[in-house]
Amino acid sequence: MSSEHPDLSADATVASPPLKPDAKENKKNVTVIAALWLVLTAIGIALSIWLTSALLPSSMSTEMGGVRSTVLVFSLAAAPVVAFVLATSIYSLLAWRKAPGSADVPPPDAPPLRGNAAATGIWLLTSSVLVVFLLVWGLSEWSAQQVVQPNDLVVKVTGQQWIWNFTYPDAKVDSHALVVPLGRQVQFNVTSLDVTHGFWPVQLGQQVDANPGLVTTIRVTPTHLGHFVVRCSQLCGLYHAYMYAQGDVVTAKAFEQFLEHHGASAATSAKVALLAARQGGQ
Amino acid sequence: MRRTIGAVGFVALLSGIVALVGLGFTNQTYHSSIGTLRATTSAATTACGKPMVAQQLSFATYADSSGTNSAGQLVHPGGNPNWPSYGPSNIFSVKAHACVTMTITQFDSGGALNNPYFDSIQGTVGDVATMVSNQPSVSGCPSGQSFTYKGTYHQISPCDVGHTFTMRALPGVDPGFFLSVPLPLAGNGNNECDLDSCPKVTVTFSFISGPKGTYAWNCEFPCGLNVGNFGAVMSAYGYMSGYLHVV
Amino acid sequence: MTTLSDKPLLEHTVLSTAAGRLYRRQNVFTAIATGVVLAALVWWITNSIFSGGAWADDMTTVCMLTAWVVGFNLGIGTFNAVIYWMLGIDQTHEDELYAAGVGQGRKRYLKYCTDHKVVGTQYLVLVFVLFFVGGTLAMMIRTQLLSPHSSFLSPQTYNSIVTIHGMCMIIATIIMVSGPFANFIMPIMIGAKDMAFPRLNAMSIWVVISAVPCLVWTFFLDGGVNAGWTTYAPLSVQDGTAMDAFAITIIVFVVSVTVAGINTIVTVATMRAEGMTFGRLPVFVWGSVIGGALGLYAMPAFLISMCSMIADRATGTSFYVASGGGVGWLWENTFWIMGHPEVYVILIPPVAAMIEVIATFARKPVFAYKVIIGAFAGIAGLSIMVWAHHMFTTGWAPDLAGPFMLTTELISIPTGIIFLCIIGTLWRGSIWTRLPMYFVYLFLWNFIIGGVTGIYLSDVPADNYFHGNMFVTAHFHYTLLGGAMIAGAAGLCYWFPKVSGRMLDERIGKVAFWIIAVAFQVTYMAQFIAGAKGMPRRVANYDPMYHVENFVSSLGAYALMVGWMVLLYALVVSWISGEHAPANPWHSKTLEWHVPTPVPLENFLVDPVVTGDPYGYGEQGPAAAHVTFEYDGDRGGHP
Amino acid sequence: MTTTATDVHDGAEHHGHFTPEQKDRKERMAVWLLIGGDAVFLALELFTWFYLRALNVSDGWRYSLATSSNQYPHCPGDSCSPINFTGEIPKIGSSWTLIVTVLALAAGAAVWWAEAIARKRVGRSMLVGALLLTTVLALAAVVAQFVQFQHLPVVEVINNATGSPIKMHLGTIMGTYASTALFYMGANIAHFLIVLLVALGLTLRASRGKYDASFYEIRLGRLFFVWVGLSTLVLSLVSILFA
Repeated sequence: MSSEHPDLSADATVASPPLKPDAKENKKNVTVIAALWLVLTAIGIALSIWLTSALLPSSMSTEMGGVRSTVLVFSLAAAPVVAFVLATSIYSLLAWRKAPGSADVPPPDAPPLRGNAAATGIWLLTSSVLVVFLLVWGLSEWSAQQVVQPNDLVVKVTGQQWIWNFTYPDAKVDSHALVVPLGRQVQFNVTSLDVTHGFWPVQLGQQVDANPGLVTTIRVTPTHLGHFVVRCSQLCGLYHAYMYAQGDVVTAKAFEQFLEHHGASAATSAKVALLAARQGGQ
Repeated sequence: MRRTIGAVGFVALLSGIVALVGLGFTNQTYHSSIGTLRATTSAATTACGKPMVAQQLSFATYADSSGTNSAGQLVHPGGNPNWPSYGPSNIFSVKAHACVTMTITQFDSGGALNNPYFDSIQGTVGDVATMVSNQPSVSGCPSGQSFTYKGTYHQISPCDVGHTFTMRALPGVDPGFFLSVPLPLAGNGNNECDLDSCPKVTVTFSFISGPKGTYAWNCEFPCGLNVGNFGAVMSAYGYMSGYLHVV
Repeated sequence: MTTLSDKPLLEHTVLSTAAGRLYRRQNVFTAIATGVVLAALVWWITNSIFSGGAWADDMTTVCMLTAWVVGFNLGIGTFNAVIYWMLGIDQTHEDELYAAGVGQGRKRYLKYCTDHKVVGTQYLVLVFVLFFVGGTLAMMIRTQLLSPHSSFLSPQTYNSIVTIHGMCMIIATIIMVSGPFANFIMPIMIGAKDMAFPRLNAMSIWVVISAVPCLVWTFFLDGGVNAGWTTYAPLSVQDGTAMDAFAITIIVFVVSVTVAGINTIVTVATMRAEGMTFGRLPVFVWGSVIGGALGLYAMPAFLISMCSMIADRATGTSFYVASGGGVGWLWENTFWIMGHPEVYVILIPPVAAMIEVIATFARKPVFAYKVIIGAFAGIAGLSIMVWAHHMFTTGWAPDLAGPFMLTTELISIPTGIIFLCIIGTLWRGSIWTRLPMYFVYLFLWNFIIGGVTGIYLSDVPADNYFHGNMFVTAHFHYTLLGGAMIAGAAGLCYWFPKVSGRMLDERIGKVAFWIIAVAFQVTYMAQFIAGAKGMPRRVANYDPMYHVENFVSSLGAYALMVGWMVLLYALVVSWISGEHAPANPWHSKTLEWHVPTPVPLENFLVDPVVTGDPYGYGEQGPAAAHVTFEYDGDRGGHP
Repeated sequence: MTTTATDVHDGAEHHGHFTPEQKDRKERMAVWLLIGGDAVFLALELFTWFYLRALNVSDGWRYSLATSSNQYPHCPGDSCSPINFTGEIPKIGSSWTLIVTVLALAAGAAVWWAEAIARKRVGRSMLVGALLLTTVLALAAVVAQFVQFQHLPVVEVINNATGSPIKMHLGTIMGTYASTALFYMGANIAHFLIVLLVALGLTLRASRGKYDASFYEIRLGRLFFVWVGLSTLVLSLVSILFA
């Protein structure tokens, strides 16, 4: 084993690099990167539009419409940022990669650049503007969702291991499938009988946890007829994977029929009352 | 070259270890002692309203899963004397689009449901089942009143439940399918008695099996420990939970 | 220049047979024996005391595992110094040298050894063991998900595997850089002879080693922990005794991280070489300090949540049980008050390590040194105010959605600064594409994707769709595996010659790199797609409409595992039979490259004097050299 | 001065061997950091208290047991309800809490005194005496806290089925107030045990003359003990004022 310290003075003197970067070279770099950036941004924008429409479920409620537009807008805003990072890093590999002197000797040192106030400032400003934009967009979407419409339908959602059931308190009906009318705001009052579940009507674009002893609320306004799935989004034990329910958005008339079909029999209404008392008393 | 062989060997060795661990975990997965319980077929029947292939399936719920049933089968291979279980298997197999008649012999005592929603029968033919017991009645709820076993039923009191047999399809199989049958309590007190002479109630119901695929069933009566009485046996796979394969 | 070859090395000191006292008789085997015996004894006692009580099983498990941890550490020698101190017996210099491993050869790796390089190496091995365990479990998960209705695992086994995979990887990534490199490299970087508290340092590794069996043992208790690594209450209160073992693991781990964090901070504050001002500290040192400080903030929250969990389970309190007034939101709050800073405890040290790699291989000074330190500090500061973004959909305090959206989105500003600094450092550099640099480019690609997908999740309206779905899984694997672990791999390949004394076989390493790079994208892009289409996470079976994505993801995951195995092979085979590394193979300027390889005990034969920051590439003068070695007898050097 | 690394080797600090000044600097910083972490823990303890109190889920903070027999409304009588008792969760007796707090603060004061003795170099026996007092006070705090811990969880209730009073141990059904208070006591005991062990070590070391020359360890002990005293005071105030 050598107990010598490596000789440092050699390193400091071997390389006598160009101390100032070449201005013309710089201009060329900037031009190529800008071109690359534009191309990648265009690809990013195309991808954003295509992926958002191809992957996300079609909108069944105003809220899901909000999810889709938010994802699209955020993707569009992110595309130039991603493109910039990719453009510069790809270009750095293509243009600035240096062959080492020999296998184990590094290439000569590059011109030192310890910072650039303008670049840092522009970067900070740009990212701040983007953040403000994201925040304003998000808050306006979110506050639009908080508006309570008159004449909304209240549905009580009860999660338990490992089944959902839905109660329509006004009609004294309970069901294992969720049926909601088109065009009318629905308020879900969500609770749980045992552990935390996640009430997630997937295509309606909203979710909230079902907590034992508490009632949480979300609202959706269905805009399209059709079928949707209610999932549990919070790991809730053994059969979490099977904790799902079927949902339908139906016309107002069909909804009335649904309530009538389930009938406000004495037994059902007693059960609804019991369940309400059970949840209230817990 | 030597290093290439070394790398391949090394990766093969580690992958072998991973595969062994996988084997261990599959073994840990609960396997019923008699394997899948297959439904027997009888002549076509009209029990389901129209002539169909008829299938029968019988099993039981036991208060004590460490013993053997009257047929001499192990109730549960991982048996636990304090835990109830369905037996002799928790995995069933029936034919698709058949009229399946299930007979469940309930030996266990009972109590109250967490959710009274499960006190009524859903998804069977006519939304009813039939019960037969070797006991005329047991003391039920409200306390002091007795629960009388009576033939065909759609609903029982939510605090006279022994277990429930609640079943739905795995995601993407047969979305609308839902079946839930409350089994009334067979006796009072902690019933460790699993023989035919013990207090028991036999519940029979028919349903039309859906398309091919796997269906998951479990019990919704809180017969475990801890939060919601859904810990321990309720959260341990294979005692109060299982699958129905429709083939 | 004076030669130092006549200077006797500390590790060649011949110690008397009395040196080390109790330490002489202790190693990992006595530790296991003591732990097992004590655990059995306590099991027997507690079992007879609590037998039949309502919470007997939980109480017994908690006491027995505590006894295992205490016994193991008694047996290895963690408490020797404390007991000697209490009795007023001071360690002699010989004792200290023995504890530092003098005269024990390779056996010191199996002992309580205070040498920071031994501790660092032990951490490195532990990290690989944990990654292998976690990776194996990931293979189980992906095998189960190969087909929609697979019954390879029962739902219970699947849930417990999901849980332990998560926690194993979290523990491994928290210590993957702050363990091996903040211990092995960081003290040398600042010119210290060891950490500030070498015994606490040894304690931090052996304590966490004693916790690992508790974590693995959960599989054998009551069918495992079924609540996921987040162990949300009250589901985790419902679980069997495995959850007690899980909680004990975490509590012990908290002790380790706290001790290690204090040690790191004090070392940097008090042990720097002459001339090593704060403005000249390498970025990695800053990263270690900030990571350590953030750990100190986060870990008490982990401690209180796990302690109250044990209280609920083993003594019957009701913090989380609704029928007694408890609420899961309390758990979710304290858990994420720990959980989000913890993400940056994982991320900051590897990224800081990667900055060192970039400066060396771009042959340029770090771009905007002060700005990047500020960015790390800003991330750390903001990260303690963002926890509730994990709880947007819990229904907890909807009015706080706005503020937490703001803080969450603000954190993308300092994170963006890191990208700026990396790009600035690469700008017109002399890019030397050795293996560590490959990982840097992979990091850039992965982390920008991980970052961008994060903004959907930071925004309440979009999070209402993505929460609890595979999109989240893919997102945090992109940031933690594709970001932190890949950055850690860059650091590992960079420091491998110093740690092992051998050069890494880059030919095999590059094969591994390409497998990892491609397989990673396949695995997690497929999960992004499944998530966007609405597949929930942590499910054992799923709707066949997600079959293609999951099938592809599983194949990718297998390839990814093979990639890591090949990298591990490159490391192992190079460590055994690679060519001997020169002291400074990369011609880097930081101090660790200016000590001999293998690094002698106490690192510096003569004290270094720092003359500038370590990034003077392309610059001239004494400041650009970073360091000179002082031969002045006054400073304790050697004439 | 006794033999140190300086004489054995060549003057540089070696494993564990630093000058007392260096050790003081390092260890003081470490203790401050430890206190910082502990302060986060304390803050979260307070958060737990006020959060559960404010949320008061199912009226479960300090509920009267009579109301909770309605838990299973569809099961009248005791057919399926686990709770059929009348009674109320008592508040913590403030006398025990005060005793514990005073003892914890007194331990801090005693070690403060010990530090003053060491600084003025009054003499070894005096120093040992002061440290012994600290140890005894710490021990007393542990014991007092343990006694309170044992006493609190028993509550007297009326069994509605039989009409007779029975003593019950506080458990899951007893609400979050009792849970949090018990947790505070457990945390106090853990802190007092650390203080006790350190105080014992300081006493033994003082009696062996370790602090005749340098006593920075006593100063560090003072720092930590005073912190423990103050955090106990905070917890006590909260548990009395905001029951």
